[in-house]
Amino acid sequence: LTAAAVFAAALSVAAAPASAAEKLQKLTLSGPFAAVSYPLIHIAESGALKDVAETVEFVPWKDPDQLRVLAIDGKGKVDFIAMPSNVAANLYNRGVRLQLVNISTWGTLWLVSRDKSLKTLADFQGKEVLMPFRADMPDIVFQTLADQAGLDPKKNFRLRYVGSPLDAMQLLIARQADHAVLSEPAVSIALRKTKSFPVSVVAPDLYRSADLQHEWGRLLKREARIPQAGIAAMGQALANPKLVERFQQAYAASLKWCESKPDDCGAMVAKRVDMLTPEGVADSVRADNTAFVPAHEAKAELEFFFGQLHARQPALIGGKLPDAGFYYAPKK
Amino acid sequence: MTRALAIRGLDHAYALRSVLEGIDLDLPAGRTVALVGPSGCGKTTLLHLCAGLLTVQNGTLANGFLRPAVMFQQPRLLPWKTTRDNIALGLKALGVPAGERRARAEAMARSVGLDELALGQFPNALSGGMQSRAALARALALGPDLLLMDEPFSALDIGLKAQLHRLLLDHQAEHGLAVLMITHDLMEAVRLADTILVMAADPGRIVFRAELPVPARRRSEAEVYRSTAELLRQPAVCASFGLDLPAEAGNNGNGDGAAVVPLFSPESACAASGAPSCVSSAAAPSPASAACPSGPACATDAGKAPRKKGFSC
Amino acid sequence: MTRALAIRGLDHAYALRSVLEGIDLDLPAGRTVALVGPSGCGKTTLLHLCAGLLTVQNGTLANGFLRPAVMFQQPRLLPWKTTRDNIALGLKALGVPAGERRARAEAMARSVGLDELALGQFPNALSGGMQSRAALARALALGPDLLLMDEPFSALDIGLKAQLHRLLLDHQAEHGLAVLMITHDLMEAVRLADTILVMAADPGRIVFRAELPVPARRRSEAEVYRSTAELLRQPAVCASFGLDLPAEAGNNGNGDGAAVVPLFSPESACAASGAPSCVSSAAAPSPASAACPSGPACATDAGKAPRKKGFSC
Amino acid sequence: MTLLRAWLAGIPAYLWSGWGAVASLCLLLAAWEGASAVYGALVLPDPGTVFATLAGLVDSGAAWPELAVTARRAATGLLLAIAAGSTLGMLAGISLTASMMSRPLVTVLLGTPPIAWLVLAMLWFGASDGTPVFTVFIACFPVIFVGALQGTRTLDGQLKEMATVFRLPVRMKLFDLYLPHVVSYLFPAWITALGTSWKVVVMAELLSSADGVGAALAVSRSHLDTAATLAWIAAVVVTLLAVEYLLLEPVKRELEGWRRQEREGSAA
Amino acid sequence: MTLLRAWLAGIPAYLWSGWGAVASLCLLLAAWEGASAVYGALVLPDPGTVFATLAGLVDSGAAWPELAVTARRAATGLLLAIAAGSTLGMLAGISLTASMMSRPLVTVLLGTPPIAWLVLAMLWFGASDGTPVFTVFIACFPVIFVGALQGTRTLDGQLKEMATVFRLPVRMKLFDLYLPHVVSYLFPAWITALGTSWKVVVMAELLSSADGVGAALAVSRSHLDTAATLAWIAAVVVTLLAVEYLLLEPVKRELEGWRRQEREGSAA
Ligand SMILES: Nc1ncnc2c1ncn2[C@@H]1O[C@H](COP(=O)(O)OP(=O)(O)OP(=O)(O)O)[C@@H](O)[C@H]1O
Ligand SMILES: Nc1ncnc2c1ncn2[C@@H]1O[C@H](COP(=O)(O)OP(=O)(O)OP(=O)(O)O)[C@@H](O)[C@H]1O
Ligand SMILES: [Mg+2]
Ligand SMILES: [Mg+2]
Repeated sequence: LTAAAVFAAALSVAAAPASAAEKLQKLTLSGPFAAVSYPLIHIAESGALKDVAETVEFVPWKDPDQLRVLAIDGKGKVDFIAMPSNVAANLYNRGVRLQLVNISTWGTLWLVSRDKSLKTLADFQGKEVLMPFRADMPDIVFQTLADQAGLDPKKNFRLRYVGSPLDAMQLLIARQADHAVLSEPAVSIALRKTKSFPVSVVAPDLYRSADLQHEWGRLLKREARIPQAGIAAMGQALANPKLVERFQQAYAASLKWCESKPDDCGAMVAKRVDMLTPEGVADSVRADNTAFVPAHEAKAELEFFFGQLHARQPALIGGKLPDAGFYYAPKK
Repeated sequence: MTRALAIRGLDHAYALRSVLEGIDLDLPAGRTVALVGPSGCGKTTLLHLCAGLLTVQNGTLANGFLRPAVMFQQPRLLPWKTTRDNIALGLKALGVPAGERRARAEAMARSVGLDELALGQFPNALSGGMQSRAALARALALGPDLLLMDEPFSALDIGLKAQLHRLLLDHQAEHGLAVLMITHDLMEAVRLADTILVMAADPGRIVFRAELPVPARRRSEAEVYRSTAELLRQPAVCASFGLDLPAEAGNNGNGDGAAVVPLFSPESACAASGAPSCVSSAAAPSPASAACPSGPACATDAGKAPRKKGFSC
Repeated sequence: MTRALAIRGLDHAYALRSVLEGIDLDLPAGRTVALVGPSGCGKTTLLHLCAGLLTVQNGTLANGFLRPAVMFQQPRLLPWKTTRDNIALGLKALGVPAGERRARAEAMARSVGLDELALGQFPNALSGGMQSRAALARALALGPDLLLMDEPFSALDIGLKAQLHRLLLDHQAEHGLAVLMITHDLMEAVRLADTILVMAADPGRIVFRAELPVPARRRSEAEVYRSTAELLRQPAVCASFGLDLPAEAGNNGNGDGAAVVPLFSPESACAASGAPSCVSSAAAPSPASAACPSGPACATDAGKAPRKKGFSC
Repeated sequence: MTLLRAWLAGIPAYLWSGWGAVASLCLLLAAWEGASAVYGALVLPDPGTVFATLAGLVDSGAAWPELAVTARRAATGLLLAIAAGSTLGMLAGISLTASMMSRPLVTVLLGTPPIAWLVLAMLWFGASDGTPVFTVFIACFPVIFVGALQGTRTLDGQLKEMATVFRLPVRMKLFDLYLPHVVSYLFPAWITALGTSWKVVVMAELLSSADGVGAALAVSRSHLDTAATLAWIAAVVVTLLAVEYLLLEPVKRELEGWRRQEREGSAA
Repeated sequence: MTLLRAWLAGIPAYLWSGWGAVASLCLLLAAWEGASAVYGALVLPDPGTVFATLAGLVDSGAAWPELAVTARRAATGLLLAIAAGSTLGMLAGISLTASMMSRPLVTVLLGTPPIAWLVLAMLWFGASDGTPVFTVFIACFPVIFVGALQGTRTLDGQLKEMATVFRLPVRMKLFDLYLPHVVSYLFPAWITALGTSWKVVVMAELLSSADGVGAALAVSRSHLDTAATLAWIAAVVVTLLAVEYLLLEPVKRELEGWRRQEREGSAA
């Protein structure tokens, strides 16, 4: 971990002058256990924002209920919160004061299968596919893509909804199902698990069959990426452009660090989050599709994405496309 | 309010069915009233009204006693308490400290013939008579000024009955308590009560009222038998119990459902005793003797003249 | 197996406490045995042993009857069934069809004096005596060949008692059923039983056995009184009930806890009747009369000679 | 027939006595309204909005199929649990050995978190109704079993003796002797189980099903649509109240009628 | 003191009677072993592996702190529910109006899926113990309330009259009259609530806590480590069995002692 420590030290030294003005008591970051949160964890662990706040804390959220509690107006509990982009739009449309500052995860959806030969969405015709969460974003993306490929999602596939990615993984491993739509890091953990002893004796290997990002690009004829998740600013961060800028820098740096050192990143995350394994995280970092893009630059892609979601399930984004106030734009 | 129980024109109905009608009753301190009557005529209902367990629907009931105690027809012991604790229950409710209440409960238990072993048992391990004695002890332990008892001695053998009669009379002499008791044993009523009220059924009403002027402790056995016999010769009484009227008493008239007849006043008692019924019944069982099975009524010594001792006639 | 109940050397203990010791009892078909004894001496325990409710610990109990019925000391009616259904319970258990069982239950209810209204009520709306009559009706409705009854008539008034005595005797004459009954009323025992067993307590044992040779239906009232009086003059009996022994009978000897004394054989009955106890007691209450409160013992007509009718002495 | 007639005759008094229940539900709504004013619509929408949403769901026809599916599952699981729990519990209550043997198993059933069963259930029943039904059964069975066991154990020994003496056959012992007594223990167990069954079936659907109220709830929850979430929950609770007050309570009144007479007799 | 002495004196007979329980638990283990042989270790590891894993957790010291945290939460919630449920239930049983008013609220509590409360609980109690404790309370309270209510309602009217006549003060009415009777209704409710409390606290921790058995369970589940998952569940169940047989059952024997004598008296 020496590399990480040195890097962190360098970062904090470089940023020192900016903090001289006003230093916050506490900065709270929050996110789900997914790739978007790794940089947040790194920021908290490495002290990358020590210059702007006395303490920097990472608080995970696990389900929509916790997210709702964190997002309550006026409480000012969190400053930066990682979430799927559609959830951010949803909260914004429901009157929560927040702004999307960046998109960092550009798609982590995979069709995982027991059958190596399946490569595209169309190959899964007539097969039973596990889908965690009905009517959630992966489901809608899947349906959109299927439609685009000229297939009826209800007729041409046998979609079996389960309660969580965990259940899907469990069913895959127990050979009760052969195909599932999974997201990182669940995909990596499931693959790891099936390759490792003793599990592989029982279950044959699983494969990353279809990359839904790729299908998105292919079928919708655009770049092969989905603006899936990013960071929203809330509470005290909203009125503090300097803080946001400083955060953007730190986040970009941490994201880069994670991409360049998947194993260190995995170790760090697994240390904070018991539920994830170092190898799983490292694998997912290697596999995922990250790029730091500030929100205003991703606006077009986001609006297209939201438009697709809205067409099928308006409730996913709170009933309408978010207005321009949703996208944070640095004041020049 | 004076220490007395006064009931005037009391009615009671369960749902639409009238069970008691026009009951008048007076029970001053220190006196005993015995209530006899056929099964189901409303005796227990009347007792529960006196105990305040039923709300008065019609008529007045004034109870001036301060510490009433009730012995129910069923023992009603708490099954989860030992006999000792059951007897001490009322004392505990009065706030008597544990040691004293224990001592008083045990003394009272001994006087009704319950031993140490029985005191430690739960009620379901007691015999029927032991349970009713425990219930009696529970009521007496309170040191009540009014004692309402529903067939208190019916589950007891003759020896215990005699012993508890003495106990009750002693208690009464000592504390001057008023007693309202229900019994099916006419002789017991005659032995213990100052006033006997005979009820008839459908609806429950008082059809006969007998006063016994001699104090209970001074009544001789012979007088008890004679008075019982006399009581059983009253047409109203025989009618109430569904007994055939003794042949020679039939002319006393006013059938059943009759108004209250004052009796056992010196004159009427003497008048009644002038009609001997026993010789005939002994010689060849008459309907009367067959119908008066608790019998001493017919067994009074016909040859003897009423004596001036005990009964004042 | 013959239709009889035979008990030899029966003991019973609850936990470590011996309640019955060396009980011998024979009850052939068509006969009546009455069990009397002080409260808590083990009568109910013996009855429950006969009913097969307690396991025999020691001694033998052979019950050759096919259809026993029991009337318990407490009514033990099912609170969630109407009186009608409670009475019909045993019939239902026998598989009697609903209509017939209803008719038989109602007939039996009428003969114990329960009306249509009572039949439709739940037991907790019945008076104490009505409950015990319902329990009696439930037992009789079965048409049993052995009837075990624990103080069946103690909650009833004299009129009903007489009526039910007749009912029982009629039933017995008609169906020849054997009866084992517990009672506290000695006169009732003398009136109904062919054999009277007197028990004493601690431990429960039979201390006196009296045979009544005259059939119950032919006993006259006078004989009943006289026999009762005689019974009460037995030292073993008086000792068992804790009564003072009548003065003039004291010389009969062999105190309490004595071995079984055969009595009411013609000779002993005659011998006993030679000692008049009543005149003295009537003149000035003797200890004996005070101690024998259910009294007819002392009230037998001393002047009359034993007649040959009814009792065979 | 008599049962039905008695039931109909009892309705007016029953409805009248229902005002107390209605009053307390109104109090609950008021409390909800207050809390929603404090916390805001995202956390707790006010009852008006929620019931309007519910009305919308009903009008659009979206509510009935889901409610029907959920009700079917809850009812199946509950009925199975009632049948098995009441019977086995009573048997265990009669035999001391059976009671000793079964008690720890019941504790295991009671205390095992549902996720332990979920895997097995999914293996056995796949995506069919089986999984939620099984989950409901597992959750309700021990509740009813324990009630039946305790009820059987507490039957008055005197009545048992009476039944022995009158040679009641097993069927009569069960229906005429034990059941009327045990029912008073079964009722709280049934009420608990009824509530539990709805709650559990919704949770099971939330975790594992594509349809039913639970699944609808999961969707509205992931859409952060609090009003719809609460509307579904309100639908469940209202159905539950209806089942309890229109079905269970009258049955209870009928079966415990003999107690009422006792009550009326004593004014204490 | 006497209670303690009686308790100690009862132990040998109690342990002896425990063999039946042990036997049936062994049967359960055998069934588990069989199922695991059928489905394979990945779906259902065999008991040997699971208990070895549990032993490992205990040896490493990982188990105790988590169990302690969970036990504290379950016990707090349960005790609160027992106290409130028993008291309010008995009060509602005494007063008809209170019973009419409270019943629908209890139904609402019983039938509302926990997710409806979770947000409120998290708002009120944050990440503290409060959330799981509150969840346990909400789950257990109605169970106990309904039991206490029914127990109070079924007290023999004759005994109530007796208490009125002997003028028992409220305190005595509660402790000498009602409680000993109600206890026989409360016991099944307490047993149910005890099991429920453990189950619910684990589920609540699984969703919302950073520590406790539930959190550990969430971790081992997300690692797809079925053996560890089952080891944690086994730990919960074993603790529950211990609490029930070492604490609740002896208390029950003591409080229902008077029934035993009844039993022994009649050999029917
Ligand atoms: N279940 C029991 N457990 C322990 N002791 C008992 C039990 N039942 C009865 N006893 C004891 O056995 C003795 C005899 O009881 P039993 O009921 O047979 O008396 P009994 O002769 O019927 O009296 P009574 O005339 O009062 O009904 C009593 O001392 C009683 O305490
Ligand atoms: N709770 C009740 N509900 C309805 N009717 C009742 C109730 N209690 C008693 N009764 C009826 O009232 C009448 C009188 O009952 P009560 O108990 O007063 O009689 P009783 O004179 O005490 O008779 P017994 O000598 O048999 O005890 C009976 O006909 C009975 O059926
Ligand atoms: Mg009465
Ligand atoms: Mg007895």
